[in-house]
Amino acid sequence: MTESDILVEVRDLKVHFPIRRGVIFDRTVGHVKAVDGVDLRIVRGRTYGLVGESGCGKSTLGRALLQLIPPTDGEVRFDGVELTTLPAGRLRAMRRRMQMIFQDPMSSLDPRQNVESILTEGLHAHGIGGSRDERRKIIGETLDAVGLPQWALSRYPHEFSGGQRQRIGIARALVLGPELIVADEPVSALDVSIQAQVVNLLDELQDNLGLTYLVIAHDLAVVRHISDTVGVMYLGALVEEAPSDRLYTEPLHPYTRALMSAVPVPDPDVEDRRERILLSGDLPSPANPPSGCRFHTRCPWAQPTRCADERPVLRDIGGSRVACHFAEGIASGELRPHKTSGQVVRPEGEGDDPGVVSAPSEPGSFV
Amino acid sequence: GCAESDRDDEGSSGNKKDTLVFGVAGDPKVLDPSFASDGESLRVARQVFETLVRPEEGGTKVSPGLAESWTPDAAGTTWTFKLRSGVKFHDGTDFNAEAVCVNFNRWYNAKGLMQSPDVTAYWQDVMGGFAANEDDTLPPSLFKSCTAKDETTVDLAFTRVSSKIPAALMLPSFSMHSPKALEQYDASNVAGSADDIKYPAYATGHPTGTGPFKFKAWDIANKTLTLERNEDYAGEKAKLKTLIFQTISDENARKQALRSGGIQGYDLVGPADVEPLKSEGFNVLTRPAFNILYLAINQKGNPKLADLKVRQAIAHAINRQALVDSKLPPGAQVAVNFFPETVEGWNGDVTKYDYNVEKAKSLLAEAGASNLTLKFHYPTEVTRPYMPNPKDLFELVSADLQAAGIKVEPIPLKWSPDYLNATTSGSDHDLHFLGWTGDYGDGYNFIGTFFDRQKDEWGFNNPALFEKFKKADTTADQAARVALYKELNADIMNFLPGVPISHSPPAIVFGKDVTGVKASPLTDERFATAEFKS
Amino acid sequence: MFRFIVRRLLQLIPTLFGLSILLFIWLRRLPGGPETAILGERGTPEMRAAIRRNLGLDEPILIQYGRFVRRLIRLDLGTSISTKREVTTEFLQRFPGTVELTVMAMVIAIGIGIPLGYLAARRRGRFLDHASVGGSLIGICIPVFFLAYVLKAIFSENLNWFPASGRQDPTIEATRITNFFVLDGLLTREWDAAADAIWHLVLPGIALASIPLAIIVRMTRASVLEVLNEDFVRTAEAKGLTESVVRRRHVLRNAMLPVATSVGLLTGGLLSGAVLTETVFAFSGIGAFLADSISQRDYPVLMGFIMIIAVVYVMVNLIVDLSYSLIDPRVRVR
Amino acid sequence: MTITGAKKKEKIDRLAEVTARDERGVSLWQEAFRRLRRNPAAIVGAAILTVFVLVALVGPFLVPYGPTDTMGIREGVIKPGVIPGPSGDHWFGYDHQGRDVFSRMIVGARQTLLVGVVATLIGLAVGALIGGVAGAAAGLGGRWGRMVDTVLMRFIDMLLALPSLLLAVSIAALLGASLTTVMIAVGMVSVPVFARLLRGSMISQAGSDYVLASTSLGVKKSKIALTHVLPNSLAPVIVQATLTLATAIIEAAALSFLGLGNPDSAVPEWGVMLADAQPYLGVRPALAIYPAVGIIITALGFTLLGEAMREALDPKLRK
Amino acid sequence: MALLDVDDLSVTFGRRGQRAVHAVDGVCFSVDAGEVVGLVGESGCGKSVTSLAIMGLLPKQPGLRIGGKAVFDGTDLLQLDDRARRDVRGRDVAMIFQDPLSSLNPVIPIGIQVTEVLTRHRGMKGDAATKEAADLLDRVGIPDPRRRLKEYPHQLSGGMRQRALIAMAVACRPRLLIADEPTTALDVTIQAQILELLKDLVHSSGTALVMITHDLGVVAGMCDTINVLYGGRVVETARRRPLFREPRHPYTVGLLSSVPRLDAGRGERLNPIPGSVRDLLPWPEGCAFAPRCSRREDACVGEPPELVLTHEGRSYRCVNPAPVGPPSAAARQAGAATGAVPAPREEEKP
Ligand SMILES: Nc1ncnc2c1ncn2[C@@H]1O[C@H](COP(=O)(O)OP(=O)(O)OP(=O)(O)O)[C@@H](O)[C@H]1O
Ligand SMILES: Nc1ncnc2c1ncn2[C@@H]1O[C@H](COP(=O)(O)OP(=O)(O)OP(=O)(O)O)[C@@H](O)[C@H]1O
Ligand SMILES: [Mg+2]
Ligand SMILES: [Mg+2]
Ligand code: NI
Repeated sequence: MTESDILVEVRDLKVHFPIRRGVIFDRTVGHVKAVDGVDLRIVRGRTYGLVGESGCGKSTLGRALLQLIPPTDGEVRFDGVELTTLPAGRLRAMRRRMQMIFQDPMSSLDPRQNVESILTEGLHAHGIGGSRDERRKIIGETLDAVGLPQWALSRYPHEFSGGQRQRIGIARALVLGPELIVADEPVSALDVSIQAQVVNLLDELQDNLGLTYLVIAHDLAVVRHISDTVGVMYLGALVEEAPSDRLYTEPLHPYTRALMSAVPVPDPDVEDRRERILLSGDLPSPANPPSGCRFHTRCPWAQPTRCADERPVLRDIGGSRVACHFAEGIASGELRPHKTSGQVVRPEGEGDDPGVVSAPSEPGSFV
Repeated sequence: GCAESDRDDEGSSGNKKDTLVFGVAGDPKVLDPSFASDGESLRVARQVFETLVRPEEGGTKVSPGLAESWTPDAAGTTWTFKLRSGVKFHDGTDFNAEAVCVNFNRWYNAKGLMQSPDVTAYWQDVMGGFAANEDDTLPPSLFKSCTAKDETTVDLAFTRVSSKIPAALMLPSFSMHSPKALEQYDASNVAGSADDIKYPAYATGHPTGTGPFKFKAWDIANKTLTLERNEDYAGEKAKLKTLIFQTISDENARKQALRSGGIQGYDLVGPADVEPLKSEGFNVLTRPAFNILYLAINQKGNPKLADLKVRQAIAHAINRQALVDSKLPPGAQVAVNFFPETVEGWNGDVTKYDYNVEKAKSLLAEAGASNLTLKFHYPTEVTRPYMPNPKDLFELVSADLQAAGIKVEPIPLKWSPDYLNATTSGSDHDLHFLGWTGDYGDGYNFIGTFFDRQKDEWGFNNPALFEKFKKADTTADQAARVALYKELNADIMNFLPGVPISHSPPAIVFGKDVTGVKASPLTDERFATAEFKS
Repeated sequence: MFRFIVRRLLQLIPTLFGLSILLFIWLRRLPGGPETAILGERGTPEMRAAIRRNLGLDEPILIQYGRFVRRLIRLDLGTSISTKREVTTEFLQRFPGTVELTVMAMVIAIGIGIPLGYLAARRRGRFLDHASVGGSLIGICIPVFFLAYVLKAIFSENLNWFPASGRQDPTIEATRITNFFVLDGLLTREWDAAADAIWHLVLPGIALASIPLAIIVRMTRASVLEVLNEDFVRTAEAKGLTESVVRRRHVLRNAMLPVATSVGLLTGGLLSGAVLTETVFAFSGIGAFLADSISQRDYPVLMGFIMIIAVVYVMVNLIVDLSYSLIDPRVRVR
Repeated sequence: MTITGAKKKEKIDRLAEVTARDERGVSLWQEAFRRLRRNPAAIVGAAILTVFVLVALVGPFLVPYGPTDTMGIREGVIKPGVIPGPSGDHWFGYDHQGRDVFSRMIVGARQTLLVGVVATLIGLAVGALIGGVAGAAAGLGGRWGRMVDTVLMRFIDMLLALPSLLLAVSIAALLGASLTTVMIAVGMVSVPVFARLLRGSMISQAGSDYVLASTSLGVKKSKIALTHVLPNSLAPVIVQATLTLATAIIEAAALSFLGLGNPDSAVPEWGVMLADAQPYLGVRPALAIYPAVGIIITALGFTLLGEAMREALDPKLRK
Repeated sequence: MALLDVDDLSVTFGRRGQRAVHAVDGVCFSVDAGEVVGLVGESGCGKSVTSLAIMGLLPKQPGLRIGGKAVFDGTDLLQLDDRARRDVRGRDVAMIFQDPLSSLNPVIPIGIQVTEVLTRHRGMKGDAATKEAADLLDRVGIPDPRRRLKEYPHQLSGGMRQRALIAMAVACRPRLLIADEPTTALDVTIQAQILELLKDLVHSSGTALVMITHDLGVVAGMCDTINVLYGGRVVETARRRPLFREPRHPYTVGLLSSVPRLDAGRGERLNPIPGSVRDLLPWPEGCAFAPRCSRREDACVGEPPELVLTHEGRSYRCVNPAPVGPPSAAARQAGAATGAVPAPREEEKP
């Protein structure tokens, strides 16, 4: 694997959302550490899968990678170009090479735009396709590629089924001929049968066009199915990164193990045989993450030493990268899990909107 | 059960008999009439205070008030007043010559903010300035001194002869106050700064006069002012025990209040309501018309208007009779002079301008003004005694003018202050309505006010006319003065600075069972004589 | 919570400051001035000039504004040009009337609007629904002053049930403490005075309530319909709760959230003076007085009243926000 | 029920391509319009307004008498306290100036419509401009954007804190009473409503995924604001505009009541007619009732249509 | 006699001017005491409507028609009047919903929401009710229940909210619990907790559970009998193992082969069902699944296929069912061969 094979390199990426409050002027009183020091590399033409619980920072990472959210700290290199310091104009030009697919196919399509204008918008922005015919041709090819009929062009998003909408979203990303596609939960809003269609489509496109994917999902099975490398995130940081098959056969991090054991498999035999590692409690608040190993509050293998005060770094263990002080011990069965009593956390972000109320929609009156 | 109707049912036979609630259009501004210029303050003052001379009941002639008689000296500058004896102020102080001088000296010696024109408007209007004018623009005072010769004889000396004396002394602003109360409530201490004037306690809550009613309470929050009978009144005591003025600014609201029994009378009755109210059995009193509505023509506005022919054309174009018949209350008259017939000096033998469209057209053609467009100002949101519904009048006059080929650009403005401001200053106005209700029965109060000098309202300069006015004003002999007024009226109607339109008798209405009030052309209705008939 | 209040009050300062500058310039740009209004048709140019000079209106506007601000800092709003009473006094005399009227109108609007809106939602598509929605539409479409005349013609002139104007029968000798007539009547135990004051509030209250009532009916209806479709109502039903518990505890309480907001804002709006209603009913409140003050060009009153109204408006909004956080625990104010 | 094999196949094929008709797509606006057409309230509202607009357009050419013809005065039938009622020649009778009320009502429809529409347009234009700029700035603009937004919104707050009548009256004082003044005054009163509505709507739209999607395509922010955020935020504004048409007509009447209405009697407006009738309520209440009923019915038409549009455009009901 | 017998249940939403929607169309299934029955199917197949119809919770809108029977313990729930139904709901039959946040009243503390069931059906009041509520919360695994009672839904995490909902549902020890996608909104780790909790509750109290889900994995681990729904009808019913081992209906086969599996390798293509759920053939005109079916025959169209009953209570509604034999045996074998059920087995016993 030479340097040129690496399309994306992320180093120590941090995205902290300030929590502002104050009497007159807002002061920053803390940060939601949505992404807190992530290193990863995505190999050209391969798929990197990212899993983790809701709120662990997957989407934020994906968006920060595309510079849709300005990162607080760290580097993002795309094909050798440092994106974080790129001026706005050049960044916009760069966007042609990296695209995004969204989770909710409805809300990510402008309901008042027909498919044609959804697809041409990007072309216009980058000046691709001089004439209308040329653009039509590009769009037509893209529609074919995602398996949508030509008559779709004049139609509006709400006239399509969920699967078709997601195809439109994919087509929108594809028309620009990108090299990297960040897919944020591309299938989680879809029905099982449709989900498979879209997964296959992504696979096919990669084969045909040599795309590089960063696929974000919370469904481990999906991620494992389409990824070459899988990264497991917990509370803003990677806890484990391994080739897809290896992650399944030899999960090293306790969190990965728990995750694996929790995914239901549509096979009664497997289901009956397996033992679940039940984690107690929920994800702690990213505004106030636990000290040391972020997972130690819920970890069945947490040890009295190190775990609570020393933050483990990702380290190589036989082809995987794991952020656990005791990964070897756990793998060999030396250490045994114990029942944890997790603290219960309040969900952050709920009920945070200050009491802003809107005016009634009646104009003033000279009563 | 409801409180209101309960009281109505039983109250009509009991205590309500001697309590009259009278609806007025605005809040009084101040209780000391020395500082008042608004009609509502003066209406209150007329019940609480008395003046040396007063208008005859139901008329405008100067008749005895606190003074039984008055005589000028030979030069006509010093007037001797013989006072009534045995009169007491509400606080028990005696009324005498000394008290008269205290009052006049208080006004004359006004200092500081009391010299502000919005504080002592009527004094300045009548007397000009003060003992020591603090503002250079103030004219010298007409009043010179007051001498108490004995208990009941007082001499008022003036610096020159004036048409205003003694008629102007009927104005409520020259009411007699109790010297003790003036002292006690710091009546002359108009405090604060020029842009932040504060009235003294006397003016806001302790008016003390000799009138048939005593001040009782002023409830700003309820917009009511309550007077009660002065049991020690020197003359015939008031029949009502309590008199309440309640402010109801909306005309319809006043009518509805009267009909529902909430009030037992109100002023400023719409002309359209006179007949209906009468037929419902209410006592509608019509005041003798003591006013004038005119159409002013500003000669500085449109150069064509400086041409007499054009002005004559305008006068001929307007069907004043139709206007009076259809829009003004019964008893209204078309005006021939700029002052009502009841004022001495009225002249029936002046140039008259009958309604004649053809003549108007030909006059315009002669003047080369066939294609005239005139800015016509009229006020909105106001009813004046001489002008009950300006918009309606405007529409009719404007239609008449158009019929004669004069185009009209309507400019409606809010009466206060936009309209007054626009029509009485500057020159950007061609035609407008305005009028006047007389303060007292002297002709100068009408035509003198309008034409005795160059004014922005009219935009003409006629030195001969102005000279004649000066002469009239300073003529001490009543008969000679009246003769001059007659001449002036004829001159004015020849010169035709504007078109006198009408004199309309304002109406005042009382409940079906209220009697005893006589309508006054000067709105000097005396509630002391009002009573409920049983 | 405390911080939130302080913050909102501090935010008020720049708003008020901006408002005062805006107003000051705006008002002085209006043609005509208080002198014309004071003197009426009797004023001579000299008298007018003298008044302008006395009032300092001939000075540069910045100096005038500076004087205003200096006074304001001492919490002195000056005196009215036309009545020569202190602006604060005027306000204290007239605002209570507006408040009473507003309260009456809102009591009527809420008392009828919420039950009616609720019933309309429950009987969606049936007669009551159509009737109340239709009625509320008409309520919005009737010019208030016309409604006021009609009400008075029927209920005062013909039936003589209610007084036609004023805040209290002037023949009643009532003691004034706060100028809230109803409250004063209760405080001084002058029951008939209090009753009479309430009686005087009925017709203007109804006239003024017509628009808020219509808005509340429709909002309640829409809100209840929305809540009826919420999952938690289904949960409550699934628990087998009785209809009345479901209705009170689950439906109405949640449906009231948006209604409460608009009630607050409507109240805030009414508090700035119901000019037409006050005029037509000869009701002493700030609305009609403000309108008068415009035609009098009574600058101190205008400036003072509007600044106070702005503060009141912001306070009402603040209270709405705070109460919102009380009924809805999800909203945290800070 | 048996179907032959070929037919069956055809049927299934058709189903496989259920939506494959060679038709243009139906945009959300068209969808909303379809829903609107099915709503009886909308139909009633539209019917009222159609009649109203027709009368406004052609009525003035058909009226029996001129609206300013004071024939009653000429004929001498108008006296203080006497205004003749309906007759064969004058269906609605004379007014206080001896004019034909029926003709004035018809001609007045046009003015009333004009006042409502122009006032609303003024409010909409100014409000939408302020709200649009603030919304775009707040939603997409970063720190500077927030500042712009704050300034604009403070300004709107100030407008809101001003009693609306004072605003209108002072505008009238500044400009003098005229038709334009009424339009501007009534329009200005609705500015804060439009501004806040559009701003709120734009801010919420600016946070949606499709904006992010366009950003990731490399589209400029200004273009996103204009082509995505704005069109998607318009629905509530359009609904509000329809409802404001109703209130504008009523408020114009209120202004007339205060003597600030259009002074030109050649172009009667219902609000002015209603206000002018006040002194004659005691003589002939019908003079007030005709224009009042006209105003109520027209306002009702706009309100019905507006409410129906609110339902039709409601994203929650979109299916 | 089963605890609940749903017989020919059909629900139609009629709308003015539009074609009626047959959301549920002759659904039959039964539930025995202590049994876990699954209803599986994709979005819009009528799972929720079925459960709501049984509970009598469908919104009362004009044009709604409910047919068939739902006999619970001898009484037809569909025939009960409102009063009687309210008595049954929450006491004998309880239900939990998909979205735990929106299913809880946001402005009322959890405690009140739990105790109101106790008050309604068990007549408990005051301290007794509070205590019982705290016990309930404790039972569903909410730590520090006393304090939680005073908190509002938004102060709890998603898992805790769902536990609270479950606590309310089981407050009266219902004999039948219907869970409509109880874990769809939750993360896998939390889902595992909740499923475990439900299993425990069913086992310990003998409550029958109707488990509604679209996740085949969930039913695989929980249910005794599984009904697969498509287009408002049950297309296949089977006990758990037979269903997964030998799915007969092409739809079931398609579903199983569409699901990416944790134990399948990278790069294996999935076998999706073509088309989308919207491409329905109305049942009266044939098999609704026909337009998407790979085993379609001419016989599939024209008349709706009958439910075919085979041994062990199995049935399917297909004229050309898949042959007996697992759909992707290779994949599963691969998974089984690696033995990769990653959890260490002996150590943990909750
Ligand atoms: N704009 C923002 N401002 C403040 N906090 C944010 C913002 N966006 C995200 N967060 C917070 O950052 C954390 C990570 O969010 P993110 O959306 O990246 O999670 P996720 O892993 O994608 O979750 P999900 O699976 O639910 O999509 C969350 O706690 C979230 O509340
Ligand atoms: N109130 C209603 N009015 C009209 N149609 C309805 C109504 N409720 C549900 N439907 C329709 O009934 C069908 C079945 O809906 P249901 O909610 O039972 O699906 P589901 O299987 O629960 O799907 P999901 O997995 O999305 O929850 C759908 O086509 C839906 O559109
Ligand atoms: Mg996400
Ligand atoms: Mg469902
Ligand atoms: Ni694959």
